[in-house]
Amino acid sequence: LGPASSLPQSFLLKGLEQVRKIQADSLELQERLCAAHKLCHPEELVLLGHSLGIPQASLSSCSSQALQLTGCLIQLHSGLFLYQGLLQALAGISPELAPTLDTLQLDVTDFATNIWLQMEDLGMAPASPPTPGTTLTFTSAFQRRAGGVLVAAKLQRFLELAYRVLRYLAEP
Amino acid sequence: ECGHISLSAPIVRLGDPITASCVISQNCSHLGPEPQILWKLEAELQPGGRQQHLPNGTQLSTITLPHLNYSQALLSCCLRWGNSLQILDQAKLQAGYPPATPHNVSCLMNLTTNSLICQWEPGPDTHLPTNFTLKSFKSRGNCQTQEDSIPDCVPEDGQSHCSIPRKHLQLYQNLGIWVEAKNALGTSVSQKLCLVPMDVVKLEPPTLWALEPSPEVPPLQPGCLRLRWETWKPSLHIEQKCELRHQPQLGEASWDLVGALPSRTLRYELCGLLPSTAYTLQMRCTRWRLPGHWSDWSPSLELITTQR
Amino acid sequence: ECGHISLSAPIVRLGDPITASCVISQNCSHLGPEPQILWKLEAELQPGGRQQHLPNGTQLSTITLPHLNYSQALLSCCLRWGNSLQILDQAKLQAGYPPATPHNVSCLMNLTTNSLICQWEPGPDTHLPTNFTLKSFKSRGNCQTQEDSIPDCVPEDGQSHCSIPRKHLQLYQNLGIWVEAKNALGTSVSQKLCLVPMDVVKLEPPTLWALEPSPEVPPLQPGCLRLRWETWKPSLHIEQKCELRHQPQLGEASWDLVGALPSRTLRYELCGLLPSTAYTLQMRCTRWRLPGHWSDWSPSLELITTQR
Repeated sequence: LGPASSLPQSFLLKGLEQVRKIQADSLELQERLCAAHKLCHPEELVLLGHSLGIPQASLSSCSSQALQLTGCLIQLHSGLFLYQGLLQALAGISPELAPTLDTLQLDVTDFATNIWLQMEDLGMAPASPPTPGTTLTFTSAFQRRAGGVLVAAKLQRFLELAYRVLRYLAEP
Repeated sequence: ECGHISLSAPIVRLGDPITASCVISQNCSHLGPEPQILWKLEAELQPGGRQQHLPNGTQLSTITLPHLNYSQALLSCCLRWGNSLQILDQAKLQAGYPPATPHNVSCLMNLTTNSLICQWEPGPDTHLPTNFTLKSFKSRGNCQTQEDSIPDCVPEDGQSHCSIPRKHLQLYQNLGIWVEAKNALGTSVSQKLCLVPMDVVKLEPPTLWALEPSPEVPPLQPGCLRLRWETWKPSLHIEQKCELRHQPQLGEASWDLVGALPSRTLRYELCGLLPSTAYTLQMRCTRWRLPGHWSDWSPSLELITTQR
Repeated sequence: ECGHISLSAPIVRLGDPITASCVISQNCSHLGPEPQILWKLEAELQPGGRQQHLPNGTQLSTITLPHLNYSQALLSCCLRWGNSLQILDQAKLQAGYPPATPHNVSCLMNLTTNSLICQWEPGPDTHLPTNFTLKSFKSRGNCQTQEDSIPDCVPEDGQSHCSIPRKHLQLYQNLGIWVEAKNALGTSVSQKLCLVPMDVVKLEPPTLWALEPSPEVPPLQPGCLRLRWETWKPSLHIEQKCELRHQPQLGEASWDLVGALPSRTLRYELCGLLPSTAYTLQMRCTRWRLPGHWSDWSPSLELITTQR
């Protein structure tokens, strides 16, 4: 059983394309946060991140040593669903950043939907879609911007793993 | 109210008949026992008005214009008063055609404006105010079933194109789309398209650059050229394949084509050409392994091949 | 909340001192007994923070920057954590000047846009968002008493002019008008103008035409010219007087002036000029017997005088 014989090639190619787009979107968000607010290094905000309670989505079922396809797709979807919620909480970050944030959110939502529909088509989808977890609350504009830097950084790490597994699955 | 016109229909098909009646109240026709009601279409008197005296003392005249050939005309109900013609009421007559079926509907996903732009042929002029609406819905299968509806896209006045913004789109799912035309005389609906926005992306051409000779790079063989290119920035995330065409600037030689090139390269050598000859190069790209349209050919890059 | 900065004032005068304090809550400073709070202005560490341990376990640091010379700067409250500096809160510092008094306020009544357009000199940059508002009121006397107020006229961003639409104006009554500038550090008010809109009408120049020779008109004497003119159409209802100036096209002769001409004439003869010489003519007009501004000089009309 090839790693992804059940996954259509077009789904994997589209997924790779969408990951590249989302990476470009979140890179732009990071660049704009750095330019406008001098918040350029997530490592400077780790302590604040702890207090804000920004979660990191897991892709443990997607590791190449122990790839579990259904579990991996479910984790991919719920991770994207988590980041979709975190990005929503950043709304109102600042007028200049709003368009970048909107595009990022739309692209993440599109990708999550595609994965869910593909799981449904293959009969792999969980009985019910995930429910929104704890929502982040920010008490100041600074916290919302720092949250933006941290969420974008965590999303980039999540996407790197996602890209690796999709490319592995797309190998002929 | 002195006089009042009522019409069989405010708008009719061009050339169809139209009937109008005009009631003249008593307080306006106190002139003589039988005031004569006359009809004018624009400035011309219209014969054939049938007048009758109603029990309640009002006068009624009815006229049928056999063929209304004006797309717009003013019909006046008048009364002869001394040697003048008094206008008591006016009605605007309109005639035209029901909308033809909008055709040649086509859409392109524009990555700069981040919107799906669809255009269509509206068909012949109906002479009537006609509203076009671009309707669409999200669908999973091949647009047989409607998942979510999308708000109607109303084009700017008189335009035959409309843009659906990114926030209403799912770029990788099927979209059922069609155009509806409506005016006072009817409605018509175009053929339905079923498309995936990302499969109809409008790619801008790549950019070609000459390569500056540099020490690390070995000198070129005779009849060779060196260049590099990069695809259009907003499409960097899209896997593409490209084609390069080249022809000597002088003479009538046709284009030569080099196919299946990667979408980005820092250094490409093209050999087998006439030495020390000026060449014109152009490139185009298309989304590859996934469906897409070819971009236009890029602006030309002029390079001269190395000498013998 | 991990850390929170509070400022003595969010906006100060450029060069003035500013004091900031930062409170670090316990859930963030669970690191060691005495976490060290550090301040950064933009990217530079700032010495002089005074830190104290509050009874409720929180840490408080206070710093005074003696002279804030940035119009905008980011002040960060940080904590040393391992070998990194953690940012816990940021505050935007702003410094600038209260608005200078707007001066050179002047207004013109524009008969094309039918609005009173006023402009002013805003004065030096305050480095702070400063809002200008054109305020006015209708008055009977010489603007000592306010009859009716007129809605504030808010110029477009960064513009130093504003248009009061016709519907707010009484063209023949006094109008008290001034400009107010306001920013976070204060408000300033320009001198008050008292004007009657119609007395400050901006007239466009009249139009000059050569006269085609025609049989009914007797031939011209030598050294004469014939022309006609008409004032600017939107000002036809305004009684005006006009001035004509003329000079030979060649040579250095200065302009000659013919004053007190009517605002319209079908035929005017200008004589006493050099025969068969090309002359340049221009005209301007002003509202007359009632106050008004001269229009600019009209475009030139070139005519050649009759021969000897």
